Amino acid sequence: MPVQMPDINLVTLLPEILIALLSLVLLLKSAWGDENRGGSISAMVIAGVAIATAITLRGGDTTTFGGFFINDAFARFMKVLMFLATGLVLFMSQEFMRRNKFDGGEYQVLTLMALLGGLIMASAGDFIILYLGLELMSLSIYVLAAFRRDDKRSNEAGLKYFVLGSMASGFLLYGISLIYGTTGTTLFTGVATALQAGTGHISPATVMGVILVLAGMSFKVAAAPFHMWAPDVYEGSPTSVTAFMAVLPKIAAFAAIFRVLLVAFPTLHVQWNPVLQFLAVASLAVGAVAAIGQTNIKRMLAYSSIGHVGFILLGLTTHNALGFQSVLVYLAIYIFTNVGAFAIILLLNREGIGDEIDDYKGLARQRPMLAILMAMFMFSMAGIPPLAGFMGKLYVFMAAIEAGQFGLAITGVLFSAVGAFYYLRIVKLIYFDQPKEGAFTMVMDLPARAILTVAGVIILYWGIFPGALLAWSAAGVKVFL
Amino acid sequence: MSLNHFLFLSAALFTIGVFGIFLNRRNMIIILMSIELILLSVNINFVAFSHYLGDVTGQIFTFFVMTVAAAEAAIGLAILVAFFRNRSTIDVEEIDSLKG
Amino acid sequence: MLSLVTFLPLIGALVILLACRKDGAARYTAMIFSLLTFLLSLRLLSGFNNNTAEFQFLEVFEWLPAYGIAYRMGVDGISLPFVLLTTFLTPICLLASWESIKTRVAEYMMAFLALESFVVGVFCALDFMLFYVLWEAMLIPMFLIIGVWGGPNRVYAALKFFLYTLAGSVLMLIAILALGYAGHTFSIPELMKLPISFSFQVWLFLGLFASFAVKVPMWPVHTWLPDAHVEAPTAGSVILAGILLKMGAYGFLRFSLPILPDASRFFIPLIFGLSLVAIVYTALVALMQKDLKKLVAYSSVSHMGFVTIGLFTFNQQGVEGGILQMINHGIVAGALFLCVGVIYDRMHTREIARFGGVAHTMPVYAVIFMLFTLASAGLPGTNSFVGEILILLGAYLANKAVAIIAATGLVLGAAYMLWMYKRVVFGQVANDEVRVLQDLSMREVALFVPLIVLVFWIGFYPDPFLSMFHVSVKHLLTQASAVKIGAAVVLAH
Amino acid sequence: MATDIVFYFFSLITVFAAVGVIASRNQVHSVLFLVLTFFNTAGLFVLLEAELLAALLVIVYMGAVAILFLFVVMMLDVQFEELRQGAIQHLPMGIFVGVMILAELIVILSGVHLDHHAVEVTAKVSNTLAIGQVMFTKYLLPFEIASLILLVALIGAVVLTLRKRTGVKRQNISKQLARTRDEAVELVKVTSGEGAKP
Amino acid sequence: MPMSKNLLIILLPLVGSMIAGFFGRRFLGNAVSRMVTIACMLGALLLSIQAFMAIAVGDAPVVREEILTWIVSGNFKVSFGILLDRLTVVMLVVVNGVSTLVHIYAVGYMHEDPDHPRFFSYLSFFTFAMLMLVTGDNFLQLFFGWEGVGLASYLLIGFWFNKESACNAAMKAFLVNRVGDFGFALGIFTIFMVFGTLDYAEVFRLAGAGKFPEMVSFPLWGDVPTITLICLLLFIGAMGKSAQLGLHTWLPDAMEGPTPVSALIHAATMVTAGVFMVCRASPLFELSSTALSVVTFVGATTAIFAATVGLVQNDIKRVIAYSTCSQLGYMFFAAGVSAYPAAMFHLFTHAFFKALLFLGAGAVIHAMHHEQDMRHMGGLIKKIPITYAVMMIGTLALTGFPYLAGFYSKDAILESAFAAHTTVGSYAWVLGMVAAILTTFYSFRLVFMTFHGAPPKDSHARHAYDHAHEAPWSMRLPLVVLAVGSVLGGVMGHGMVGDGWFKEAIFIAPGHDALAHAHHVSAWVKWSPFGMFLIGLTLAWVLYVKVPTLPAIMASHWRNTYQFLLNAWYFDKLYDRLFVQPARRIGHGLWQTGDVTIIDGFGVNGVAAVVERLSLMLKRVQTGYVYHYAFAMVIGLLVLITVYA
Repeated sequence: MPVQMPDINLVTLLPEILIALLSLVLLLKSAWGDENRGGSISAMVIAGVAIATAITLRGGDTTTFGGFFINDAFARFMKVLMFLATGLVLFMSQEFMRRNKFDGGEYQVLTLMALLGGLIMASAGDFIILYLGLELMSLSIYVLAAFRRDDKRSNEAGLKYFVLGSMASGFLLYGISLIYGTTGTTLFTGVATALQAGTGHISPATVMGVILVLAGMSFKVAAAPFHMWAPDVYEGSPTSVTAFMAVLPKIAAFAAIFRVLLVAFPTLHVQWNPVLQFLAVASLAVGAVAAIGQTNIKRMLAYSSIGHVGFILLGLTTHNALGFQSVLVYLAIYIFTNVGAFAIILLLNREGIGDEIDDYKGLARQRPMLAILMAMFMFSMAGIPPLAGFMGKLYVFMAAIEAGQFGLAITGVLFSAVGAFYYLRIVKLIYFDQPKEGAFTMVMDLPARAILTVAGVIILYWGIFPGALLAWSAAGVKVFL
Repeated sequence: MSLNHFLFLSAALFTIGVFGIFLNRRNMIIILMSIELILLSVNINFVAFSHYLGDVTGQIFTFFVMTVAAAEAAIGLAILVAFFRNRSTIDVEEIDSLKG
Repeated sequence: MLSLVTFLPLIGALVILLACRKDGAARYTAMIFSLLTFLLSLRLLSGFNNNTAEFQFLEVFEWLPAYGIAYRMGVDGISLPFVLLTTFLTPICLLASWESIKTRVAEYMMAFLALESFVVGVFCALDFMLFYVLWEAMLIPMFLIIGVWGGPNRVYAALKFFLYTLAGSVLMLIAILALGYAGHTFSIPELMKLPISFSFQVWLFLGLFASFAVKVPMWPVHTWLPDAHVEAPTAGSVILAGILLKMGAYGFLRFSLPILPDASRFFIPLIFGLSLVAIVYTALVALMQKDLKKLVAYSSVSHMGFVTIGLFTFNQQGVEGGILQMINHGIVAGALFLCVGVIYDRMHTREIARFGGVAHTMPVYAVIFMLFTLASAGLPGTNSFVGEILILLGAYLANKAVAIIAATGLVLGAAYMLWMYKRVVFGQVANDEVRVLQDLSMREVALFVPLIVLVFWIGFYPDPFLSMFHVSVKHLLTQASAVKIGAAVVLAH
Repeated sequence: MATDIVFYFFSLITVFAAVGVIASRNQVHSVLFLVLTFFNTAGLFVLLEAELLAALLVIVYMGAVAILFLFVVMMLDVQFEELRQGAIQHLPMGIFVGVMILAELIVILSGVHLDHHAVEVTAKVSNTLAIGQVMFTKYLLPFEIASLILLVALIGAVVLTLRKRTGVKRQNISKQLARTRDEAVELVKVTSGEGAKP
Repeated sequence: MPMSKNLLIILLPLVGSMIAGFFGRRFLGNAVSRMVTIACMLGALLLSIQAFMAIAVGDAPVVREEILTWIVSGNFKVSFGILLDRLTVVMLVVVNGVSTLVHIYAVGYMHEDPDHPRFFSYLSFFTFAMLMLVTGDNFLQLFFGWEGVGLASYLLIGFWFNKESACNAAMKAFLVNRVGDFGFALGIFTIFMVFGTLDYAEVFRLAGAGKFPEMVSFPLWGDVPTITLICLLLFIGAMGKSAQLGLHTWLPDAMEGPTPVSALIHAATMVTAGVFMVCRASPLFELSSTALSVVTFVGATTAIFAATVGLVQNDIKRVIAYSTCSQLGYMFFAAGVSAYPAAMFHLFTHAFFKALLFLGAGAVIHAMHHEQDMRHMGGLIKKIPITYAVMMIGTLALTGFPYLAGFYSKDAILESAFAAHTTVGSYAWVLGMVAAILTTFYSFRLVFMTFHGAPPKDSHARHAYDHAHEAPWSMRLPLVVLAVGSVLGGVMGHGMVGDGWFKEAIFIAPGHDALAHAHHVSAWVKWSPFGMFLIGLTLAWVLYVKVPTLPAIMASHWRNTYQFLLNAWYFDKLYDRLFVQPARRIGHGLWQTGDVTIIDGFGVNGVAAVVERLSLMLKRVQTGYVYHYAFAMVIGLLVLITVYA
């Protein structure tokens, strides 16, 4: 049997290669470099991410490694989101990293590795690639979560995330094995072909495989009932990591869910759609209700993100172009609101203001601009126009209506109304209450200003002029139609 | 000795692994080992399918799963060690400072 | 032109945000912008053609073309009065807050200007989605106004206000989306022509109703109003009673009646029933209030009951009366809240029992307060009389029993207003606090003068106001009495 | 028939050992049971003609992973006697759920038949060769990714556990090698009779 | 907007009112404010006399002017207009005349009160509203004036806002009137519904032509004859305004206001608006015998009811108030038997003598330093003889002493009732007769208790008595003028009851010829009222002059009856129990139970509480234990697999 080389087109992989090389360089630099090197490393990372973004944006639709690795508009959309998320989070957490001695280089390397894993997931055309990308991302983030190794809470967060994440990976793998067994291949397109060939009878094992895969992915996006790690891990992890894991794994996992469901299992739509609906409604409910009782803002944002995941899943269940598009739009907006909110948390963290929601009391009196921005992020998350969050929800609901899913739409809006309560509570604390003596005197540096300005402007701009985003997302989902 | 035999065996291992995670009330290391059991059950699945399908992909997959499992074990144990250094315990019931 | 009227206040807010954060400067900037807006809206009035029911001053820009959503603005005889009312009341509100708002003035002014922008936008919007966006956006500044500058229980009130309205609005959103999807457009004029099957109309109506009823507010979803009113600062109450409540009724006029005529007719008993309950129930409740603002708030619910009855009479008198009564209520209830605010500023209490004999120390105030009390009771010669008589006449023509029960509201309304007035203003000087009260300052008199002028103007010569919407109402009635079920659109799935 | 016996032999021991892993009172026993599980699984792999994987299982898993576990178990000084308490009261629920999982898996898995893929044995090549032929060609990309995963594991383990303790003497080879004469040797003028001063 | 002389009649009082009201306190001062309003009133009076001369005496054509478009909505068109026919001009003279006199009188009466501008402003405003009422050419303008005078009455009763009782009385007056207006408004709506217009001329033309549906449906009643419904609804309004039985309770309380107000509003003008309205709407009332019967019945019953209550009242003004109530009853039953001219005639004469009585009473009160209780009076004849004289004239005119004003008008009414030859007519006649006895009795009781007998004993009243003095000229002049009117009014106005004097202003259906027949009743019928007068006078004389101890003995003997009458048949208590208390209780209940407990408690806050509880539940589920989380995941997976695979 002659050895056959697959088609290898490294240009397709260019951003990934760049990130991998960058991380290796950084690793070497951190091993041999001198003690005080935080600034240059950050600059390198951000420059590298920027270049990778540029390359990604200019890429064309190609596949390589015999369909293992796909670079299409959808992947590019998701990748740009991931680059944005990583870049912004790294950029804004520089001060935090300096303060916590994270700037040795390993932190950035692990972040880049996680990013790389996410990128690979978005482009995966095969279950093996998908699994490896997922593990690359997850393992990096497990370490990041526990990165503050002298902090008990950080350790605990890492441990919990690791144990439950591994178990979820187990589910995923078991599912993949079943899919492989019943279809004879791990290639997405191959699976689809096999399922199409064997029309009529669908093996229950295949369906169970899909459900197990979905469960594993649900863990990564923290959809109920696979969400329970999220609040604990968000709370315990270093804030910069929390900000990172609130965005990156979600984008990557949704990208993967998209591909798996729409490329590999379009024929099983009837089987997996109810599962998605279940996950969506459960997430909406948990996200809206459980957040109310929280006193820690990171925890609250964890529940809030669970709620947002519910909305995104709702968009997916509609199974129409608008719905897919709404997922992309929602994710894009979600990144900026989350980054903005975490930027403020990180900023306040500088003067030792903890993560308790009550610590935000009276922010508006001392820092009106900061308060306006925080209120904007909160109202955006609550889905109040004219902020971007509303547009995200609007598209989800429009898709649901188009799909005739009035019940789901009404459930969604009711939970969004319930959920508005806890966002309002933060606005209330910021605006209605009196600040403590001498609070909020921290210094704003350039990254904080820049990030907040960008996030604020984007939230407002997309809320009023979402046209470009929509067009872009429409191009992104064209692959699946 | 048919495919289903292997599948049942893997199912049993999977169940035992899951069982070990949620029933274990004391020792974190056991939980890590349970995860290894789950991965092992998956491996059995892959290899069995690979054999009966006459397709090598399953074995390749197993190969990667093993790699990842090793990495996972390393990281898991590392986190555990870090945790132990701070808390002087690996008691599962004491890992509850984050909750609510 | 319309966009300018709509967004000029927002520009003002930005100017304050960026340039004039000092208290005094913020006050004057806000005032100048609101007055400019008012003048501009008068230009609107002078350019308005009374003789057509078409939308005028149309502005259409692409927004989200793929889904039939556009930036569409325009006014007809039904929306123009509300635009004017808003631009008219806002300067008065700002003037009313001139001295009573002492903390975070710039933010207050910004919130108010933003509120004005959104509200004017709501009345001008000819695109359902644009309407919804502005409708919701308005919650934010109002939430802050109540919550930051409100009374002791302001947090509860602000949250209640926000969530109550939001819960209603999101259901409306679903209805709007369904409607837009069915019509492939969100253009209101287009949707008015859309044939819709009856059952679909019913569902849409209920969805819209959820939002409008909360906003009006109709019984039994009115309980946010007393709390919001009591806790809001004076100007907040004025704008709340004067304008925000009108948005719900305006919604009925603009959407329910012309777009869903069959369902609207089908639901007449529901609207009438709830309105009647509101009129009688809240009037009785108002009778027993111990807090001045709460009393006026409950009276608002009762008066808005009249309005909703008027709108659903489906005859010219009722609908025109309803519209006019909304304007009237905006003026009178606004003025009453200002009256309450005047003595609240001086005594820092709104408890009726703490007052008494105010007439001795504040004669001018007593006269003005009396005037608005009587206007609220619907005395002939005041504006409310014209509105109420038209509504009741319309209701009588539509359904006698409804008119009769509603008319009891006149008796009860006079009862609680006069009793309140008696306890506050008449009688012996109640205590030393009352004894040292200062009568109205020139600024405060200036607040009331335009309102008084309008009270009598509409009371004696309402023709300019009525003729603004004669044709539009007539057009609306033809739309509302059309049968749309014929060529039904059925939703996909 | 013989293979059947071998299968049942290995699989029974595998299940027994797996139960031992989670049920054993002693952690060291748990690890040893884990080794036993791996070993028997390797046997099953041989039965499935996956010789390379069987070998890897023994070498990598037993040789590295299991020993790593053992190492950590030994390192972390945990009292054995206080383990395994309190699990009993939740056992029924746990068992119920476990049984449910198993039952469902078995019900669903028993429906798996590979009748559409006939088992064909083409040009019998060795298992190792077959894997070797694709590992670095078709599966080059996953292979590279796997290497990164291992790198992450490496970095992670180091980051989490490596401590630069202060006050502990440690060898710094580069420093040793970079030593120059000037810093290593101090020339002291010694006046006779007085000795070298410190 | 044509600025005619006629418009000036209405506007002058308004102008006076506004000048006094807006500028009086700050800029003009008391004296100028008084002067301005009085001057305006005089102007209005002169113009109205001119109009009266032209139309009522000079036979000029009816004047109709449209002033201002008021409300236009669809086919609903109403304007402010002026309609001057004979009915109106009579009212104009009465209103402006009495008003002018009261203005003048008030100069003296209110001397001690510092708040002149306000008072005169109110008085003038009242006059304006009343003029709007009488000159209107459509029902809505009538309603405008109708409520306007209600407002003025409210303001004037509550003029002394220091007094709790005054404020309450004012409120009561307004609210009870509102109840009447409620019916009135419905009546107007029905008119519009039936005729499509509110213009008098148009409505009456259509009604006369029979161009209206025979029956209309009405809630709870089903189909009702159209005109009957309209008339009854309108009449409810009249009952409120004219204090007829059932809606009369505000009038006695209204005596809390300054006495000139009582004279103007609660005797001469406002309370007669109901009568005026019935006469004005005669073309409608004539079409419904049912309505007429009701009017008669209510009028007659009120006449006797108020008279019985008047017997035992001790407050001098209350006696006159009940008397007014009773006399209004007379007017109504006159109208009810289609003797509208007689009703108008009585309205005319009543304005003189009742205003006189009130102003006289005011003079007494003024003399006695605001003492109103007759039990604390007596023997005043020596102190204030002129007042006594005019009061006597007024009393005689009221009681129907021959050839004084009341004699003519009351006789005309009673004769019409007799001549109606209907059951209700006879009922009215009998009750009217009895009421005549009672009227004489309580009127003379008032005179005797106040002026005759011994001076009061207790020190406070004695002190007042000692310092009692005649009123100043400003008060005396109106008294004298009114006294002259009370004497001559009957003779002068007798023409009104002549055949068709009111021309087209009043329509009397063929066959409804009670008034025509009244001129031909037998002599005993004509003279029996005088007999009643004698009986009443004798009784009063016996009880209050001859044997002054007797009333007390009778009161204690028939204790229940006495209390029943003293408390005005317990109407106030009944209403309090029936409406006021329940309304407050229900209001409180709805608020606390409905809003706070049910809607907010279960609904709004209830939902919030449930959500919060759920949230706490989820919080408890989130134990922090890894195995719990794992267990949740497994359960979730199990559910998914079980349900969906």
